Amino acid sequence: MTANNAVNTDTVKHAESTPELAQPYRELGLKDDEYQRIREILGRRPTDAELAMYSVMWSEHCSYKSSKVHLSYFGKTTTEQMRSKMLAGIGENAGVVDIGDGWAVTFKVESHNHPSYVEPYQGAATGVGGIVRDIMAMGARPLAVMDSLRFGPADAPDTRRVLPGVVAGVGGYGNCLGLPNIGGEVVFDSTYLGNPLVNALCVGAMRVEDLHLAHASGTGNKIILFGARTGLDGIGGVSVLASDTFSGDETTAGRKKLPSVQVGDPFTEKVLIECCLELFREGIVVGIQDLGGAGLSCATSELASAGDGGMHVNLDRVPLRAKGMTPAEILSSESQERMCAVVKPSDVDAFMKVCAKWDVTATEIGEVTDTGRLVITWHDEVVVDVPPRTVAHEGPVYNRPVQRPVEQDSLQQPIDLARPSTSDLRDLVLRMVGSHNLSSRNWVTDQYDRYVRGGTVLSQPADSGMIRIDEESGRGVALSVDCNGRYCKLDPYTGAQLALAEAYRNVAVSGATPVAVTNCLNFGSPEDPGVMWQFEQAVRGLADGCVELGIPVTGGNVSFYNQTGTTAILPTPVVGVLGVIDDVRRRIPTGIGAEAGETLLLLGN
Amino acid sequence: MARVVVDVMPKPEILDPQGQAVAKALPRLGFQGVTEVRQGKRFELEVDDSVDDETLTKIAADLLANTVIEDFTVRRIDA
Amino acid sequence: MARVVVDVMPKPEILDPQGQAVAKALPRLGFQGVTEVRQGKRFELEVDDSVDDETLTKIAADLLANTVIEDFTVRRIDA
Amino acid sequence: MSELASGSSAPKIGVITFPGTLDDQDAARAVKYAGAEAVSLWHADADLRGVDAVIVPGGFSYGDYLRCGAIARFAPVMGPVIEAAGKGMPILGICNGFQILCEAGLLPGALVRNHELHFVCRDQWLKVENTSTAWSTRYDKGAEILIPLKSGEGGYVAEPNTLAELEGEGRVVFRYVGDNPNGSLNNIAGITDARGRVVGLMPHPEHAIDALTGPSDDGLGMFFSAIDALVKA
Ligand SMILES: Nc1ncnc2c1ncn2[C@@H]1O[C@H](COP(=O)(O)OP(=O)(O)O)[C@@H](O)[C@H]1O
Repeated sequence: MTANNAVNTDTVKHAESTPELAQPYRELGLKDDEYQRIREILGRRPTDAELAMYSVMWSEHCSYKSSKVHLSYFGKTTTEQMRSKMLAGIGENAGVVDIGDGWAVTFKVESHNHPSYVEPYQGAATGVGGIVRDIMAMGARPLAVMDSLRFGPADAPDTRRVLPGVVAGVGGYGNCLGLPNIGGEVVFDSTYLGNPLVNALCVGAMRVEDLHLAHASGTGNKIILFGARTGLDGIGGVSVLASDTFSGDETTAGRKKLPSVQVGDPFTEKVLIECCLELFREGIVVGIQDLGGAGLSCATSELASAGDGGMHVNLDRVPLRAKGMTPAEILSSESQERMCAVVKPSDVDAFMKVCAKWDVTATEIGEVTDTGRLVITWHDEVVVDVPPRTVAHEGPVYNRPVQRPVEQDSLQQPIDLARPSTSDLRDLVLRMVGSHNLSSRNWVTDQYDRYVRGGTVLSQPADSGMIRIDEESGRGVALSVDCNGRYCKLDPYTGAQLALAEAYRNVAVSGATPVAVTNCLNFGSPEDPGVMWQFEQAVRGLADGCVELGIPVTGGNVSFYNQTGTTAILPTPVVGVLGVIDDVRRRIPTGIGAEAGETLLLLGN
Repeated sequence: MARVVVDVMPKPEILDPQGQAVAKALPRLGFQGVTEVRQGKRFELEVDDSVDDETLTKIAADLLANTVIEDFTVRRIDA
Repeated sequence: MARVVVDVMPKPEILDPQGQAVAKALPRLGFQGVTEVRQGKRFELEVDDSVDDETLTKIAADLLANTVIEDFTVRRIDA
Repeated sequence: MSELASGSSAPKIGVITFPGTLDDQDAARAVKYAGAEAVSLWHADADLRGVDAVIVPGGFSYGDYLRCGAIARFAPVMGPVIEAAGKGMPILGICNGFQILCEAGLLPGALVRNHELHFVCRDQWLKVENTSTAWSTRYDKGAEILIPLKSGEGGYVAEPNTLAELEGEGRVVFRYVGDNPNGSLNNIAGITDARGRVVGLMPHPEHAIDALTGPSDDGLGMFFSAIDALVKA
């Protein structure tokens, strides 16, 4: 078996000697010119493993190739003043802000929309798992989660499949990790019927001096992969490599039908959190990177790219869960609950000891080199030899056509709305009370543990979630996530600002001072100029709104291709605002009329 | 009346955290020699004779198993 | 190497909320004629030939089943 | 000064951490709020570190895979816990801890999946039925207390004989008031062993020690009760 694999493996040497070999790059989602660029970068055709790496890292999801030119507007509009409390911003695993008293807080929202449609429970669960690992990678202890959800009409049969699964998955994973769920949203609209949105937020905290940015520096430092074993999870696309290259080999060809469903294991992740925190506490890691969407491809190229040298990885060392995996498959596997660490040689023993204490599998898979190249070997043959920046940071960038949709004008047509009469009002109120979008969220929130960790001071039904960070002083943070997609459809610029304003208000009314913003921009296809217009408008609206309010966007996530056929979802830029409160005992709970004689004031006009 | 057993198991390539947890626990409890454990579900149904095999398969595929991640088998048992 | 199947079912007198939920859901989905459903667990083990039946029974009784509320059966399957 | 097994002035109450335990810090906080010293106990050490009482806290030990508590009950630390229970040491199992104590045979019966088949997190009223256990003397008989409940497998079941015995001997300590949240037989929320020293319950008293972070401070009574029992002993 092993020998067989070695013979079949597409090595760099083999690639050099077979320049004309046709490669299934289109099936992997690469365009002709993108493939040509890879050939230019390498000065030869890529190997299967390299092709797998580039294709996944240059995908929209990982490279932000359609959104980059627009997202840069956030950076351009963020002033020094706004930046003053920001310890890490866009580009890191998650944004970090200084909240005072030596505390740093990190938070981020991420989407897991498509997987949650395919397999609602596991899709939502692994969505929570992924965002929590992002927070861990910063050196922080994850403290709470939130979830912002969009479904089709509540009474549609497919919603009955998707919604219970998603809610059970968010709860199943978060509850088992021991992270209180402190808020979120549930919205129903027919545009989400074939494309629900599952956006998960995680917030964590650390001492300012414990902030860790992931990078592979220091020649000779070791690369250690730890956590779960690597299996055939989520690598549906890459299996075309196996079948095309080795047509006739039944075992590999059969993999084409693999479901790309990852199953989450929250227990392994919980243990991984405790293990990582102990590693950070002991000071025995240079940097840690989580393995997210693009698995080892992403972790190795990003670590190397952010470092100062190169990296050598021996793929044979990676602990596998499935038999006969190819290098391309190992590199692209999306198996969950894995992390990659850079460790000084003198700390490796101590590192392994901590992992053993927590019963976490840890394997040295490579080291930092001074070659400036990411070199990956398999059975002593080189299967990847690339400049890491070209994989991780220098992917294609598109200036997609942007065009205001013609129907936008008709959406804006003022319609003469008759003033409702008193009897109409009664009907209207009844209709509103009965609508799914305004109904109680208890069916959802009752499935989430809001008490664990003992630091939750506000959660449902409050306008924002609030947790205590410092038990001595009572210092804490408040968070709210909001978006109204219908407003954004009418006017994406103002709609994004309304989302920001709503989250800002929700945080402010709880008694906290808003300090930072994160976002998850859910849109249709970037290849549709109308969608790109919505996107551009929403980004500008959000950024300009942030300038107005004086708080920075510290990070976020873009999810494109949310559409059914050619119908895009409502533009849904979910905005999360983080606020700080000196003492959570001074929080302001939601609700009026707790005491007789209270005065009700309406602010604003 | 017939008794029907439906076995539902995680697909071979799909992660099975439960089975894995059991496999890891066994050596700690002093049981050696179990190299793999997979955990699934077993359903025992009592059905009228009017229910045909096709219906049983549909029940298993639609309700008892999640065919995205699980395989199932249906068999009738002599009562 | 042998393959062993351990079936674990809730004891007849013990409440089985999962089985009951399935039984209730079936008529709603248009499936008639299923009069009872019980849900249990199925374990598939790969064991070295050195592992004897007594050990297997102990594994089932001590770990895989909670004999306060569950019954189990152990059987070897030809590989 | 009282004679504590630990020999110290404030009672020492151990809190066990298994892989996957979640509410250990919260249980330790509650112990401190009540005025005792919290000592953390590690699952892999068969050592109770001289404590006077033990709390088996909530969470998802070993992911609750297989069955809740099924794997944890074999942990090395459980040996001395079972031994100490035999000698009358006060032991409290909360949620997953309750499940572990049942799996370990320190308490009868078992906990099964909630009747509605999903996790339930809510503020739950409980009626205190037995005020003579090591963990409930601070309550008035019949008092109603508000404690968070958060579990997916909280339905208490036992064979009819066991159930009759529990009821006959007054060993149901807490009962759910109002809607039964999980299908528990006889609305049972918590029970005790024959000597009234080992108590297990599904709701979380450690999340009800302060109106800032919980629905009430009704849970503190359990920790005060244990301290009373230890100081009197
Ligand atoms: N998916 C969810 N996850 C967690 N909490 C949620 C979710 N959806 C709603 N909530 C919480 O339930 C409460 C009520 O939600 P909602 O009806 O949307 O409130 P509002 O209309 O005031 O924004 C809020 O505290 C909110 O944070």
